[in-house]
Amino acid sequence: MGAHAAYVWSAYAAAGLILPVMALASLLRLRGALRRQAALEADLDAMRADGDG
Amino acid sequence: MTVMSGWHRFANPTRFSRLSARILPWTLALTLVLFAAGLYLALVASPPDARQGETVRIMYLHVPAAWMALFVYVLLAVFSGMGYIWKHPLADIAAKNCAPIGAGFTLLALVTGSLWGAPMWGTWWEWGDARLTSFLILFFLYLGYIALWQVFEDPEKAARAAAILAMVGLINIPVIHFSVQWWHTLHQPASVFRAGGPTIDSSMLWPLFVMLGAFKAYFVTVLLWRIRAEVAERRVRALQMMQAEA
Amino acid sequence: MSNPAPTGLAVDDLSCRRGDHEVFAGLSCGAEAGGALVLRGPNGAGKSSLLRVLAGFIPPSAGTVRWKGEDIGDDPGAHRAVLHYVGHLDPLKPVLSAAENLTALARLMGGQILVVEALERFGIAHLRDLPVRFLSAGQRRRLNLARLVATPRPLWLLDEPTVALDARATAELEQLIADHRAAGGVVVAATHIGIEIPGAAVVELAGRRRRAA
Amino acid sequence: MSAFWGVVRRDLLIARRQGGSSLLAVGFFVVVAALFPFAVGADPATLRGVAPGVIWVSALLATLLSLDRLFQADFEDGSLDVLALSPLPLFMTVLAKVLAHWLVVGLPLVIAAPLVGVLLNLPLAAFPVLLGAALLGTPALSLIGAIGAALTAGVRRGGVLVPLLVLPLYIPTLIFGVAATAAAADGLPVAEPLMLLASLTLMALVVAPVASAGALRLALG
Repeated sequence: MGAHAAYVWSAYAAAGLILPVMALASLLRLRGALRRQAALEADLDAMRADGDG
Repeated sequence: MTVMSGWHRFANPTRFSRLSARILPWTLALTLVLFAAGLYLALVASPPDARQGETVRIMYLHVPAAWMALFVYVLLAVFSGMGYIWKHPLADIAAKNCAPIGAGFTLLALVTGSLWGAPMWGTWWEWGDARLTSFLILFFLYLGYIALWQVFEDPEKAARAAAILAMVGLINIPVIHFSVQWWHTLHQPASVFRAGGPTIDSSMLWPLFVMLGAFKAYFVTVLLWRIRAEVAERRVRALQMMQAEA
Repeated sequence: MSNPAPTGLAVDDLSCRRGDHEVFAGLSCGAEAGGALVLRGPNGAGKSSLLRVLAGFIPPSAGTVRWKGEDIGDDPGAHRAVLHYVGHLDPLKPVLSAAENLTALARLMGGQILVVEALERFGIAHLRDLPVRFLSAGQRRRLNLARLVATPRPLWLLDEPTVALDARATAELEQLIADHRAAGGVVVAATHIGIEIPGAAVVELAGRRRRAA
Repeated sequence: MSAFWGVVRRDLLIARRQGGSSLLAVGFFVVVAALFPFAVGADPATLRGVAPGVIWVSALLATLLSLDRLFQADFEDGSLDVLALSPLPLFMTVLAKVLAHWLVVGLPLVIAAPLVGVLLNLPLAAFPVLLGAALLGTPALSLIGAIGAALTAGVRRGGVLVPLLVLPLYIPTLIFGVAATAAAADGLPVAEPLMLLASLTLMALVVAPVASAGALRLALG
């Protein structure tokens, strides 16, 4: 029985690796994009504020 | 078509962002709850299989992953079709961002599939298993789809090219599965590892359904994150262009 | 602006997007049978894009293009058959002779094939059996333009037709355009170098200043 | 229909004048097949066993190699615009170009297949079925390949992507082509794999021109 347990644990380890990494990658991508967007919106507003608009 | 007009209401990105922001916490919570329950049921609260012993627990991962791998490809082909026919930008973005998640599920299905079969086959990769081989080919279809998006600069053209590939791929999935199945029976007429796996008795159904629910909730959550990221990235590109103009 | 003429080309509030930026917007112009349009504007202003929209290669993002009153999007098959599109590139195969290239191009377009007349009209009849790789840029350009004569079609869309042409060839082209218009054809040409198309309506395309809506 | 044969004749004339495209495909086909004895050993029994598979994989790779000439050349010199203005619907033009491609690449591969069969010690009994299966299967390779070539026609360095897009779709044709050839080598019935191979080609005949025409419109736009 013990040998089989190794297979089970490695399967769950694989799931424990693939799924969270994919979720984390997507989350980081989202955070980065939102931050870049906010920065650019700020720049443009600033430019509009002092420029003739 | 009510579905279509309903869908159009989410058409413009800002309404989508507001809506997705509202439902995301719920889907995230649902994902965590379902995975917790699923793992408990799969690893603790369900009996080992009479014949296979503990390795049957891998089924609670393999079957949902395999199901989602196929489901996501069909979904991305449907989104692609909607984008291609009704020129719907959000559908294209959804299709594009389904693919990496689907590829992830396929990879997980391949890994868990070989781990599940290994004790019986004595090898890590048993070509004879028709289902596993079909999922390897499905993985290639995902890679092709993702790669095609990268080679186009113009997002609209990329969307239409990827849509054509997705639809051709969708037509070919049953053909590939049938051919591999036919090829498999050619080499190994009597296969102990039937496609559906051993008959599943009721005590095993619960962990399976809960895990499938967890995978679905996970998929919706991650897809919404990725779509929101893509919408923001396109906004960034538009702003950069404006900056270049101003 | 000339009102949309049922006998020729009518462009109504046309706009075109390439990728995520807008090339031009709200463009309206037209030319009756026998008329002509000359497209002016800096590079990247969308002259070529406009010609490709008129040819039906690029679907307009807004507005309509009508030929003889019919929207060209309604029956792309029919629209394909009424026009010649001569772009920057010369679609000629170096390994084929001038006559073979012209015959192949004419056969692709279907209908009447007047290869000999076309070669003579452009003064390159003596090159008929010479593989195109030996021809000069000007000769290739004239061979490319010869297909306008080889398979007669009413609507001509010409993108920088005078590039690589010498003065004499340019004059021949001007005469060809005049004859075509006299026979009731319509010509739309994007040009830089001075080519005389008398009485042509000029369409000024602004640069990239226009922003996506 | 004259426009259809016009396209076929044009492409054949260009291929003949440029020369070499058939020779290149057959040469590549024979070279790849000839590699295998060095890889799996020259023992006649082993060669006999792998022969059907090696012949088909080599033919498939030879077709793959020739695909980028299918639309790329016409895209680069502006001929695609002329093709799109022909009265022939675009999917028929694609069909005509695929037919020309098959005559220049596919057919020579079929003719050269027995030669490679001899190289790999394929039993003589299998030769007729090898020819039949190759005649049925190589059109599918050209048709499915056309989709990959059309999708990447307007794209810089797009040709690199064609193998990844097309090879997964080649697998059914490969399976039934090899099965028919191997069955003939072992004296087993060949009707079923040949019929399935033919049905694949018919399916490709319907799907590929339409998909490729849709993809070419992107290169035009």
